[in-house]
Amino acid sequence: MFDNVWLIPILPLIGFLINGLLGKKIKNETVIGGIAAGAVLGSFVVSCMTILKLLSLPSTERVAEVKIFSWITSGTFNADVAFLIDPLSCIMIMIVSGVGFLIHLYSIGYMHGEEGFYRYFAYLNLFTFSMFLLVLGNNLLLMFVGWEGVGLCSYLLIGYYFHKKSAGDAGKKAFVMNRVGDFGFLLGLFTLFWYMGSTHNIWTIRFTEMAASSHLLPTGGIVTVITLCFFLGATGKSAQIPLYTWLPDAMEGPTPVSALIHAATMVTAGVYMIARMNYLFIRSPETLTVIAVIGACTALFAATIGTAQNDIKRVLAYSTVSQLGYMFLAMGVGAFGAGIFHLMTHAFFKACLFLGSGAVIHSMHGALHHAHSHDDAQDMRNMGGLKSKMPLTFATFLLATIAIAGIPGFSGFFSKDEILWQAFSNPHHGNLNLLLWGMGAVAAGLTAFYMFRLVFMTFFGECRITPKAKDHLHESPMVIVFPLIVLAGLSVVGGYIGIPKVIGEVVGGIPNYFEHYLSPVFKYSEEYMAEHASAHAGVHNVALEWGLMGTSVLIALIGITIAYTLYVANTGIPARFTAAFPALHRAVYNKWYIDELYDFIIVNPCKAFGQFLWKGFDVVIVDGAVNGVANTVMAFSGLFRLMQTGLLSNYAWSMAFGVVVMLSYFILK
Amino acid sequence: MDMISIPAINMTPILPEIFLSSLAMVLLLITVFSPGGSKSLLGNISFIGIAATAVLVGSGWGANISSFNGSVILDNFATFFKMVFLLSAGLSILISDKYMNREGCNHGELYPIILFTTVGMMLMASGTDLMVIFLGLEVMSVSLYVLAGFNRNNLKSNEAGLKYFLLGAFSTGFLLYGMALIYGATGTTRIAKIATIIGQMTLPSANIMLVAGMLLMFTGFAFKVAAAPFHMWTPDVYEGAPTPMTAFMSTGPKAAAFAASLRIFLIALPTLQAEWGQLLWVLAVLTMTVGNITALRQDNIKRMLAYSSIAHAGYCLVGFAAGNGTGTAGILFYMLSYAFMNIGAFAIIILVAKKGEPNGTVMDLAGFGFKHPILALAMTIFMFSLAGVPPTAGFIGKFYLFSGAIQKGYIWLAILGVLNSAASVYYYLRVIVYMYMKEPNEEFEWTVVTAPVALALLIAVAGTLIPGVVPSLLLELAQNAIKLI
Amino acid sequence: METIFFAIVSLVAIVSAILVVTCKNPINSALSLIMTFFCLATYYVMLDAPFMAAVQVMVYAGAIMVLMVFTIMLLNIRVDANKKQSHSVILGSIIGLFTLLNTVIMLVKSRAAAPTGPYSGDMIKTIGHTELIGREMFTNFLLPFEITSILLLVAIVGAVILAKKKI
Amino acid sequence: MSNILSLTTFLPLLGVLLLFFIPKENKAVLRGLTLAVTLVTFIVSLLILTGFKTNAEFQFVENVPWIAAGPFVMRYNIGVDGISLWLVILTTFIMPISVLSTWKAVEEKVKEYMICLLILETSLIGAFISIDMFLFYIYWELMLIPMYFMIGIWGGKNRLYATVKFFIYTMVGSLLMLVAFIYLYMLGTQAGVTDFSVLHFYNLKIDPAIQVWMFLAFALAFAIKVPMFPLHTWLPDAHTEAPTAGSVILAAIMLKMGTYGYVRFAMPLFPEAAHRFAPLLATLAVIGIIYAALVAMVQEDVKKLVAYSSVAHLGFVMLGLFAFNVNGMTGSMLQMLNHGISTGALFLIVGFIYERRHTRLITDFGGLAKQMPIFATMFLIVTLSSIGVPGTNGFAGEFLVLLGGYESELRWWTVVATSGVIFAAVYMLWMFQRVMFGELTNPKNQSLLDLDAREIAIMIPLIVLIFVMGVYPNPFIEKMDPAIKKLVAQIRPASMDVKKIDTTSPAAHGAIQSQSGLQAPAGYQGMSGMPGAEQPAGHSGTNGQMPAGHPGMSQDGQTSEPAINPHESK
Amino acid sequence: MANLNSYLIISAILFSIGTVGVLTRKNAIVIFMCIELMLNAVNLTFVALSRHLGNLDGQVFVFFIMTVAAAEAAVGLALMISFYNNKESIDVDDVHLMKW
Repeated sequence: MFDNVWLIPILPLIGFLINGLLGKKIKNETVIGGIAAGAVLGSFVVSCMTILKLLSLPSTERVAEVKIFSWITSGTFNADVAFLIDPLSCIMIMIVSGVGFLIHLYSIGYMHGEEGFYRYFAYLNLFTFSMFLLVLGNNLLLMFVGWEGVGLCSYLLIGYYFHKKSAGDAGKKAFVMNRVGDFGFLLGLFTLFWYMGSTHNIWTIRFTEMAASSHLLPTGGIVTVITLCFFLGATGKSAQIPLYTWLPDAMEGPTPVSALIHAATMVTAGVYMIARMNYLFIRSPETLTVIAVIGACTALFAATIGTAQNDIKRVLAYSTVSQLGYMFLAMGVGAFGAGIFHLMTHAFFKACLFLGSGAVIHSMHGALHHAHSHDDAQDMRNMGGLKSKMPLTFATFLLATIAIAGIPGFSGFFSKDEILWQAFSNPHHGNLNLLLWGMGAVAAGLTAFYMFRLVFMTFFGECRITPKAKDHLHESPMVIVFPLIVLAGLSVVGGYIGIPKVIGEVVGGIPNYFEHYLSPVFKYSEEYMAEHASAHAGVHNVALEWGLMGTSVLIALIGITIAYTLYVANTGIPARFTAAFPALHRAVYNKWYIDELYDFIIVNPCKAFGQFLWKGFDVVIVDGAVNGVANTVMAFSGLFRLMQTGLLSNYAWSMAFGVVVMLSYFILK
Repeated sequence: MDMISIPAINMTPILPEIFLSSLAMVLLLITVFSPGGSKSLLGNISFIGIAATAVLVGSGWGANISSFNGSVILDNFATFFKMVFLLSAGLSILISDKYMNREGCNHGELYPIILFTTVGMMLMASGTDLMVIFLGLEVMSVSLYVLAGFNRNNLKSNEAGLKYFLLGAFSTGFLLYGMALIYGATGTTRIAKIATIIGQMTLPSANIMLVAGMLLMFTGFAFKVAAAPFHMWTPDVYEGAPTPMTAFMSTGPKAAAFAASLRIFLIALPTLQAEWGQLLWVLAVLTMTVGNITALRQDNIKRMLAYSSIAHAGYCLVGFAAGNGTGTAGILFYMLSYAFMNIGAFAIIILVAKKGEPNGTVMDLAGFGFKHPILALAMTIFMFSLAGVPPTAGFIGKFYLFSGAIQKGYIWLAILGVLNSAASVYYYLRVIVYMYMKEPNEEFEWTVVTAPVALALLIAVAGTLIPGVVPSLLLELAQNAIKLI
Repeated sequence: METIFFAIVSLVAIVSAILVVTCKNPINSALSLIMTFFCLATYYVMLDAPFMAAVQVMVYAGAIMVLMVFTIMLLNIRVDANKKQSHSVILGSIIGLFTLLNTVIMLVKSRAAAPTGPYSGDMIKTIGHTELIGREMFTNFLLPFEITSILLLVAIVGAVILAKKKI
Repeated sequence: MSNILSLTTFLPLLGVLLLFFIPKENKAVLRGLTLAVTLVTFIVSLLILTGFKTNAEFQFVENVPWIAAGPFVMRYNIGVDGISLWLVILTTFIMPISVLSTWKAVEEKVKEYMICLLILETSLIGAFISIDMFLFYIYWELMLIPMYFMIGIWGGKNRLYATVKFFIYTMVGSLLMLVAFIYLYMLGTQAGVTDFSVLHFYNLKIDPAIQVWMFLAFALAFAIKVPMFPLHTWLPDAHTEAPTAGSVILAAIMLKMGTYGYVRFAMPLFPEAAHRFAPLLATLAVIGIIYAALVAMVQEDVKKLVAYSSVAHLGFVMLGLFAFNVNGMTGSMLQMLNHGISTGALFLIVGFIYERRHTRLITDFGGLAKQMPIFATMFLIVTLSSIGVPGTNGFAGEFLVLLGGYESELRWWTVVATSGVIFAAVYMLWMFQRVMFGELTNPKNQSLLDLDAREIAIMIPLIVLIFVMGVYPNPFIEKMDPAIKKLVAQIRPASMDVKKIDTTSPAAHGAIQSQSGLQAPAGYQGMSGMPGAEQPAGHSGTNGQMPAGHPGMSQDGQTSEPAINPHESK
Repeated sequence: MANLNSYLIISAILFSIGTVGVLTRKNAIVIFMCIELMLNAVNLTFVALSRHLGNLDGQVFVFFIMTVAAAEAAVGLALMISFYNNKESIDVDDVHLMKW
């Protein structure tokens, strides 16, 4: 049925191998880029065929596993290299291959002339491959392979400009933070495997088997432990509190990388993972609360930081963190479908935003380079008035911004609103719901604010770079612009496949296709909720839903208005504001000093402790003990040696002494 | 007054001794009548003589003949040890000529005296009467005093001789007093009879005279094997004595003392094993520890090997303390392999040294390894064997010694033994470190490896390596030898 | 009577033995030692071993001691250098005392084997000590006797090698 | 074909003989010959691999009399099973690489060097294939000698200290083990054991109180070799001073000797004691993982860092072993191979830059990636493999170890150990970053040449293996699986009925005869009573394979559940 | 007649005095004389025991001990002479070239 699904990951892998091994010899950028993009395009095509095939099946039968080979078999443990085809993985491969292809395409233009062009595409292909493994893997371990693989590629791509120390640092930070998450992931895996095995003799890490036997799991208790562990993994990968700090730093990588990895795909892996194992998470209300709270906090917290950043990519990075927070909020409130929906729309508009910013930076960089200026090409304070120079870029960027701001009619509106409504109405968190909704709504307002701040600072007003450089600003080539257009289009229309029920009913009975499509994946959760429905009654009030929707739109509009006021109409206010609250601004600008805090409480103590263990413990105590024994023996040697005086009387004395002692012992005993 | 009729005597057991003594006397005559004659010829003759004696001794394997009214016996035990003595003497003779020529004291009397020493040792091994053992010991000792002081123009040699003599005589006093007490307690000096009489005692360990006699007598042997605290003479004497004689002294006489004491303790005093086991336990630990620990800081190789020789006596005492088949067979095997490896090591020292041995320290070996790779390889093998690293004879020997102790239940003794063995690795390795891993201070003069020395080295290397890899034959011989006791 | 005689001899023996140890002049020590040897010879007579007494006088007092005195003369040794050696004397004496104590306790506590041999005092007197010793030596102890020949030979050769002016 | 194991073992020794006849000036011939010998050995060893049948038995068994004297019977008894098979292959595989690795670095005393290498190979292979414990001990000690020379002669500045420390440290442990060996044999003879073959001793039911002591002796010796915290300090010294090939062999193979010792001897011989000490050893292993990682993090010398990383990796191996279940053991065995390959490769990498720059201080480097892209790529792959990134070999082993650990009683230990995956990333990547990334500031580094053909040729097989074992570890697991299952079955039942019989210390001066705890196992007696079982065990390929029921044959006749069942938590 | 133990105790006393002499005196010849004293004490023990036991083995042994003493005297004095030739002393405290 899905026999050729293996092509999806394998094609990028082949691309990686060709470019990685022979790229240096090929040299021709078109060929290299073509191979890489072609590979992903191939995957996209196969993905399309796959999803079509899937859709052709009745919804209850939309699950299939394709085993490639047996991977690790040991004792009780078995993990195959096998792919799981179901609505969730299909939607993911569509996003990965589709957005991925566009970004590959974009990269050909963006990375033009870079040293190590082949390396870049090799990594990118490797990333795509890993991402496919992650979403297609039919068991936790294979997912983990992809999970680590994307982390690795992220590391490689962040550190692409390895001669910059900051790039290397950022890469390492990303990898290590991900590793902290992996620690949780592994523990979750172990605990789940061990618990299911030891209590029910079901030794499995296969998703389908786990799902089928999930009814054996208790509510809370061990499941909370398991899910919290997994959630720790997710926070690492998806840059949630407390492990989010790597993501802004990851902007050291080339911009398309940020678009692909740090916006559209990899960072959403945590969300995917939770959705994939929804039947576990639903069984632990505690975990859900934790997820929801952390998601909401992250959404809000990152949004605050986003308001004060001047680096165009950093704003987007914090925006990503914030949006990921939304997705986790969705997960936390049990709105798995909504979360995935937001994942998808976010992939569209955030990719578009990043690519658009990339186009801006690219253009700025070229201009500054021509003008021999050393100004930062990414600093928004150097930009301004670009809309005339780069109209297409501006247009697409604006569309995506509107989408992310949650203006009705655009994709972001549908997904975000669904999440907010669920946050308010879900049956899991009781009184917390209002708070969650409030935080989400405020974050939405902040999002609208900082996104429009970005747009205004970048595209509106006076151009703030040197006039000489200004002349060199120009619209990007088609290979760059084309993906922007496609993504902008998707940002606009992407939301219509998942129109919320209330709106759908009004508009004319349009069903929520997306929810319907995904429902088999969440079957077990729904069954569980159905069983426990009496205990947890959610809120169902159409009027309220409309009201909340209006509120959030209003908040977004307020945010936009403020942004307009501050950055277009009355540009002096921000400076005055900063002057009025310097501490607050400094704190926000410096990202609440979280990095420094981490350095202070974790990194530096670790290093100091390492130093102590080495110089203090290893050398002094352990080796000291070893050498101490040796030295003691040597000292005795010196002592014994001195007893050998060379004097005959002493020797005789020793003999006589020996005799006397021996005799005394045996005679007097 | 009737004539004393000398009883009919089976001379077979002492044929080798007679042969060797006769040879020694012939050699003496040769030296007396041709004082300027070739000394190496004498050496060669005595080596051949020793080889012939070895054949003679070897042909007696399996026999069990007692003679001279029970004062001497030919058994496998004696045969095995005699082989060790002959080996020790033979190898020492091979390496003597070069050394004695260099030191200018190549007197022809050397070889007869070595042969007489060997006769003394052989008598110790085969004697079954305290008197025979005592006289054998004295023949050996007196000869050794001479040998130690043989380089009479060298003050060190004089000192060595004098020290050895005075302390040796002192220990003889204890030995004799012990024998006297045993005689008093049992009424006889024949080992077999002593055994019988003690066997009839109800509680031999309560017989204080017997126990004291045993202790005092053991003191005498302990002195010869250089067991602590009777070991103090060893480093000085070994350092001062002419090197080939040190090689000889450290192997043959030590084995002889073990032979005699093994025979006495295992045949005559097995009922007192609780006592002497305890005693030897302590002495073994003391000896190993003192020997090894002191050796760690020795720069002079001869002195270092002297301390090492103390330590090896300690290892053998471990087997002795166990007193069972495995341990005692281990002693036999060990003494044999020790003769190979130790004399081999001394042979190398002789080759390295200059006249008067001004360069007798470990440091003087720096760079030796790559100047004379074959000699250094041989030295390396000896050192590893002394350290007890497989696959050398030294390892197998230690294995059996410690096995004996473990079999007996002396686990701690074995543990202390192996710890000592581990410590000893340091100073043996130090030799290797200097040979291979340090740059030479000065150019080596090319030492001429004379044919006898080469032969000695060849035998020593073979004797160290082959039993290390295929020890079965020798071990079986040792087992057989010990069975008859 | 015999006891008194024994006591006197013992006294002389011990005193002269102590003198051996304490005399500064080696010659005096040697002469004291000879005195002790004579006492021992007396004991041997008392113990019905006249042959041993004779040998004692001849070999020890006659041969060995003469050799020693010769050597002392030859090496022209007079008095022990007057070194402070009190500590070694004290230590030595302590060790000696302990040895004595141990031995005496041992001897007091232990009993020698019961007389087994055929040689009673009467028998020795009738047959003659020398003959009996001779018998023993040439029958039971022939081998040790022969070994002494080697021993003496070695001693001669060794002494020559070590001490002869020119070889 | 029947004595292919001996052939593999002694081919290198044959090479030594050949080398003796080649003048030492003829360096190229010396190197070429050595390489040829090691390659031939490798090829021959592949025959073992192809001929190996996937079952739990020892295969290619050769069993001929060797020493028989006194109470001891030692036989030249060798064979491979699934556990030793891969270690043998690993040895023969690493050897040609080591020879190549110091092709240029060792210019002096080439002949001696090559001789050392070849003797080392013989002793390593020999130790892995020995069934006879005495034979094993001989090889175990023998391997110290060439390594001692390699470090001492061709090593760095502080080589003497390092080599003597290495030698004596190891010696102390192994000598204590020797005592236990002998004691064990003495116990065995009481129960009718006829020779030193380790298989006989598996079936002894030894008094747990005595087991404790013997296990301690074995464990100490092996722990030193592994090395486990806190007995590890010889390792950084030895590694830093050793020449590249020495480090490679030391890390890749010799350290495995320690863990192999646990698998083959310490654990199955003394299962009750192993269980009793599992928490202690697991604690040490886990401390080792974290401790070594922290110490590695702050190292200034690349080689020392890699050395400490070895300590951490072997901590994982130890943890897996003491999980006492199939997953953990399999993981450990895989991890042993993986560590051999990745750490070996890391040392090679360090060797490459050391040959170029004669320094290993991290601060002397930086930005090398620009100058040496091939090197950078390979370094990165190896680094990732060392970190245990999925897709590389390091992952499967580590994962199974942790999984096994988690299934066992050592759950909390495993949780802590799992955090080691974070630290591994920290110190390895940090080092990698400081060496390879950043500005190429040091002028001395600006003229560095990238890897040459020889160096690439060395690395390629390793890198291929890194991926092959990472992507498709199953063939490796399959071969060892039956043996591991059998092993687990041997160890596990003991845990079910740990009895405290009496607590007399074996150190008491009582002779062995008086030890009461020893009972001839039912299985053993039953077998010798059977007419068909007259032949001394240890003669054929099926030797030592005690009646299948053995695992369950605890003294009260209770049968245990099938061996493959996971370790139940209690 | 004095009993066996008197002889034995006398000999023990003599033996101890000899030991003390060996331990305290520095002149090699005197030390050797003290050793001779010890040997003589042993001889006395042997003869007394021999008389007590009624067998002559002990006396034969004494005979051999005397021979040995003579042999030792010859060799020992020769050693002293050769030492004296080189060192002009027979004080054992001067025998200290080799130590430690």
